[in-house]
Amino acid sequence: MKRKILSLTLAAAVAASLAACGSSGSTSTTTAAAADTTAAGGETEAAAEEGAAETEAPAADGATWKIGAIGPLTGGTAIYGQAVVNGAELAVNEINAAGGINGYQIEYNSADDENDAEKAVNAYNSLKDWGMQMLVGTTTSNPCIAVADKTMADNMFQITPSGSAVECAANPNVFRVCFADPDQGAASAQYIGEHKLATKVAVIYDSSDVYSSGIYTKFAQEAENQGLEIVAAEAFTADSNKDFTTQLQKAKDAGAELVFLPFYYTEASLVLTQADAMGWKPMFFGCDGMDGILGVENFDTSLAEGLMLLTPFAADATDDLTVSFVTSYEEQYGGTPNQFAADSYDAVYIIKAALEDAGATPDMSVSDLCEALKTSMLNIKVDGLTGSGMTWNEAGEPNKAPKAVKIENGVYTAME
Amino acid sequence: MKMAKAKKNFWQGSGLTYGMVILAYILVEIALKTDHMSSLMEGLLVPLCTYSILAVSLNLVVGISGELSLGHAGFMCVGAFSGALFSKIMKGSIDPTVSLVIAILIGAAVAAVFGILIGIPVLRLRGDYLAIVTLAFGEIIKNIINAIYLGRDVNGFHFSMKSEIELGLGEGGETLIKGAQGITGTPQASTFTIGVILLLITLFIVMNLVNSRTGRAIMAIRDNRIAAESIGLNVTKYKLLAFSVSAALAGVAGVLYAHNLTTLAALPKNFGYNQSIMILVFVVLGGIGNIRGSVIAAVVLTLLPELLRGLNNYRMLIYAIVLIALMLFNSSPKAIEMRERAAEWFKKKRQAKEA
Amino acid sequence: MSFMSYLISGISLGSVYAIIALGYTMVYGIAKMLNFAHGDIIMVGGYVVFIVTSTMGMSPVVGILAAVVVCTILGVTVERVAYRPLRDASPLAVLITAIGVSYLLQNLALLLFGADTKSFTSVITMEPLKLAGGQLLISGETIVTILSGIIVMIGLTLFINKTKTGQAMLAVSEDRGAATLMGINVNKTISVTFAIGSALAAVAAVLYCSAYPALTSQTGAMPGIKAFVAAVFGGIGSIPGAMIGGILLGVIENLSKAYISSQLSDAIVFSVLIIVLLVRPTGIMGRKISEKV
Amino acid sequence: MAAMLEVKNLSISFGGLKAVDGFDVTIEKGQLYGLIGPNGAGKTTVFNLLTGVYKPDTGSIVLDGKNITGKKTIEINQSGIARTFQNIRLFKELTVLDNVKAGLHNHYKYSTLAGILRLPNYYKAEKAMDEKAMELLKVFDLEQESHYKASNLPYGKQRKLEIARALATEPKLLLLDEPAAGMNPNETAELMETIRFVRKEFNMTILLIEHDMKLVSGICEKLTVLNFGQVLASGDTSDVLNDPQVITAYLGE
Repeated sequence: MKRKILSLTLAAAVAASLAACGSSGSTSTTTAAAADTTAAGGETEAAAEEGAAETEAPAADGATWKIGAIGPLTGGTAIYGQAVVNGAELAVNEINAAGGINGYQIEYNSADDENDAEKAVNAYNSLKDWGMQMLVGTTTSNPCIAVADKTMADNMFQITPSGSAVECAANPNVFRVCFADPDQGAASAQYIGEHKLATKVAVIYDSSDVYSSGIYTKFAQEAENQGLEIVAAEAFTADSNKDFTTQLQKAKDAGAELVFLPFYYTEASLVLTQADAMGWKPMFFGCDGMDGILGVENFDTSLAEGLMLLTPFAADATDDLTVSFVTSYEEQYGGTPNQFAADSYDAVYIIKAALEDAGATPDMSVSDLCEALKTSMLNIKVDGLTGSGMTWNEAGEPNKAPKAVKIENGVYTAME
Repeated sequence: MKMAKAKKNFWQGSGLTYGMVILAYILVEIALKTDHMSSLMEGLLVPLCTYSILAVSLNLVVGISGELSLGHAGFMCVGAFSGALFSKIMKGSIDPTVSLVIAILIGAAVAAVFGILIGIPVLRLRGDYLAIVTLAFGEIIKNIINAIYLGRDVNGFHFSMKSEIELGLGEGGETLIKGAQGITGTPQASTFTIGVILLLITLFIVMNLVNSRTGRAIMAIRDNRIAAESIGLNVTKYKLLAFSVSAALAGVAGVLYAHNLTTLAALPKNFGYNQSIMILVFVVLGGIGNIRGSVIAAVVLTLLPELLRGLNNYRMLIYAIVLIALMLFNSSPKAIEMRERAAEWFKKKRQAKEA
Repeated sequence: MSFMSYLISGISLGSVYAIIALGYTMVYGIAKMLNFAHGDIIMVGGYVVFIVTSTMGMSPVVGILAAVVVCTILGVTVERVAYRPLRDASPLAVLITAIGVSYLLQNLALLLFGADTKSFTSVITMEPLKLAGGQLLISGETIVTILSGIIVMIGLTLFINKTKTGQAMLAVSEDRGAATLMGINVNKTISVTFAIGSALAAVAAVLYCSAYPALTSQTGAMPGIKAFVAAVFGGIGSIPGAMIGGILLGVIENLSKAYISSQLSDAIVFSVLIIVLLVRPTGIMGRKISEKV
Repeated sequence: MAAMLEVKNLSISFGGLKAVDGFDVTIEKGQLYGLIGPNGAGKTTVFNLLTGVYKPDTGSIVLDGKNITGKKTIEINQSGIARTFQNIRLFKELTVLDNVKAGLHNHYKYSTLAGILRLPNYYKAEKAMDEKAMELLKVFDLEQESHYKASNLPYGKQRKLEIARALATEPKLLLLDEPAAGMNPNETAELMETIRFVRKEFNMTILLIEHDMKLVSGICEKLTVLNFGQVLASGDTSDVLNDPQVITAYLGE
């Protein structure tokens, strides 16, 4: 009896959910179809009824661009996904206020992938149902590779702000704003070698993270060419990322002069704190993931004094673009933006530049838009937060120069 | 008369379960053919099969064999990686569907071997201790897979537990498993039809196993180990059998999972203890030992967070609340009593109407 | 010398696991449930201290008191709302509900406090202890954590053995049915257990966040699991066992990082756990339970 | 007549306490033998030693000429000893029929694979098992309840089902641990009949532990009295029950 009731309740729930899917399914397909052919006013309103986080109402004449963003909005990596979603939204709002792209407003929507490949595909599909034409995402590498395959099948234009694994941008329809992992690893080793910062180097990296282990691999290869000796290469994992004293102790015992930290600033703030507690003061060198360390609420920035990092973006930069971005970001979302926010902010502007170059209009099909954008991406040159005069090659890789900065007196200072 | 009774039993038992799955399959195919399905739902079809298989197979251990296992995702992980590795090596040389079938067999076999290897020492433990040890095994598998580098060049295979550089691949070498990044570029051969077939096979295996001499022995051991021994049932053998069949089926689900995405990495989200617990949630909510319930719960709870996407930031919060509420509604003695009273009331009302 | 420093950092890490495990093992021993949400109560405690000290600028003492109060109320409320209705249901049902509570707390914290990492200011101002002419450093946090662990351990043992409530807890943990017959209010006793367990979680939060000051909504998840492992290691339900289990776990983790492989340290820790349980199926200090035939 | 069970000098101690000390017993084929003694005398421990739940410290157990000392429980069952338990141990979630069929497990075999694939020998074996199990249930007047969940049976019937399950394993020697515990006089009388019938029908040798003196004196031919782990008296039922030592042990000094 008990079981029967249980199955009945569940069956009812299934029926209800299937019914719900059925109805939402049918509306979505119509909107998707509309986006494919002609986006008449009525249908876009139907899309608006889908009721997700749209920031702009459709333009008066009806046609709008539909840009979606994907990233982990919940779970342990939410910090990066939220930055991407916020950065893109900020750019969309600015562009809409300034009259849109080619005279058309942008509609913007975002979806959560929980840093999981399967959920990322779900997120992508839900945005597709909403009528997305271009994708800014995904934020992290593994989900990005999974989604890149789906966008290729649909021939949808995708630009990932921060998916840094090589495979993320392997498909012809995918472009990238950030550096690829190997480039960062190699560039870091070159910088350290060329500027003779140290000869004995230790690396601490996250072996359970694609980004971190990818950079480490290339760094280690390039270090050999640069005459650097890696005296200690110590890993940690997402499951034990609190205590770094052992790794630091080993690096110290091995006589390292410089410690390379190719991972994100949350863990880095702990590494710096623990090194300080040990009374050890080597040079620390980080990558773009390190940017944001000064923005950690309540962090004792004196611990980061002397920290060097190779990053395309620095929230403390004084150029007008960065200042206005940082100010409005802080106003709207609170907290200092990190490089993820900057990358996705740039991504939207890159789409804008490419759409303008192609002279595209929102009534083009997703596939036509993708083809047009693929060509235009090779023509455009964008001055963004994460690089000036950025250009792209056919492989989807950006051509931009990383900036080396050093933290002095609690602020970023450009290094040569 | 006896035949009629058997037939009735079939339609109330396993037949209803198969029927439910086949009906769902037909409805979905119609929706697909007539373009009445959203991309989101379409993308969810294979995962729904994957999680149903996982839930049914875990139910064999938790419900039928009565052992609390928190490492089911570990077996899924092993199956996924072995199957995906095979398909990746064979990519381009044989038909993707044939490759998938072989990959499924490999995944099942490797997961079963792990099931036996882990089961032999572990099944001596009881209750929560067994739970923690299976959890530990799941985490060990995840941790080790994250450290595996495997490459191939003209000289054959190269293996390292440290980094890609140590593989020392020659010209034209290819990294097959790349540590944390796992396997990239698995052919996407999983389809809904294959998923449903695998689910039906899983149901066939599990339900027939349960209703056989072996299943009776497994359940007898679950109900009373000492009495089972006293009538000559080999406790270790049957526990191990349930455990390894369950592991093999989880391996199958893993292969299906791996061939649905181009990238396969052992992350906490997909192969960590959280995933194991999620599968356990399906089993518990669907009813411990209730195979059909496992399928229904897996489908409902996989769809739920996706259908809640419209809630944006509140999505996972609402999901958590629904989960707690469902548990309270389904399992609390008070709620059960209330439900039974409500059922009584309806029954009386209906009788009154009929009268 | 480096061995000593690895050992010391292992003990530091282990002492944090130990103090979390104390709360875990207590709730498990008496309520007989794996409270997967225990780690998240620690996370809540961390945020409370952070808000009181950093955002509101009050003294750490106020922060700690506030955390104890909030966590206690939270623990008791969760028990009342989510666990008590399932008291007579299958233990698995309670386990799943605890997972639900864990998700709920994590996502609530994410919504309330955002995803950004907060840097926790250590509330411990003690100078590090220098040994062997400054070669070995034992941080103030470690010393305070170990001392607190010992105090909590002794306090709990005394409380359970010497007070009426403690005796009631023992009775409930031995046999809930018999305890009811003896006139013990089981619901009240379990509420008290959760209150104490959650207050201990608040203390653990302060010490944990002082030692590892990066605070996010996920802060409690992994230490929760590790403390659970530590509690099992030591023999679940055993108070000294939790302390020993926690410290051993930390030491094994750090020594395997130092001497075997930093990549595989998780696997090694879990392997040791499995070996210990195979040799001693109820943990290091656990009582041997044999079924009466 | 040859001895069915020959036990010599059986001892076990738990933490220094001698629970069973130098226990001897010889049971002839077809005998109905009683083991009695005050609470805590070590009767159930003897059963646990005989069935391999515990390993004896010293002594030997020979069943029907075969030494089974120190063997595992399942081996002992396969050698021919089946038992019931003082605190009933049924497979609660299984049906009455399946409880008995579980007992038939080692006598009607087909492979797991045959079971999954529903090969012909599955149907054949299952049918034979059903028939055999129903036969046994009929003996214990349980055929009406064959599809009940075991835990839903009334207490007296649960005891009977446990005996039926034990018999299903086709033992040579049946050990009954307080079969009449918790039964009313009517039920006890009925049980006595059943035990007698079982002995006759299956030509069974039975060793039973019992407190109910009426039952013991009514059906047992021979008795052994255990006190503080040691044999106090042994012999024909009437002799033993009149032994002054036994009376003292039972009534206290």
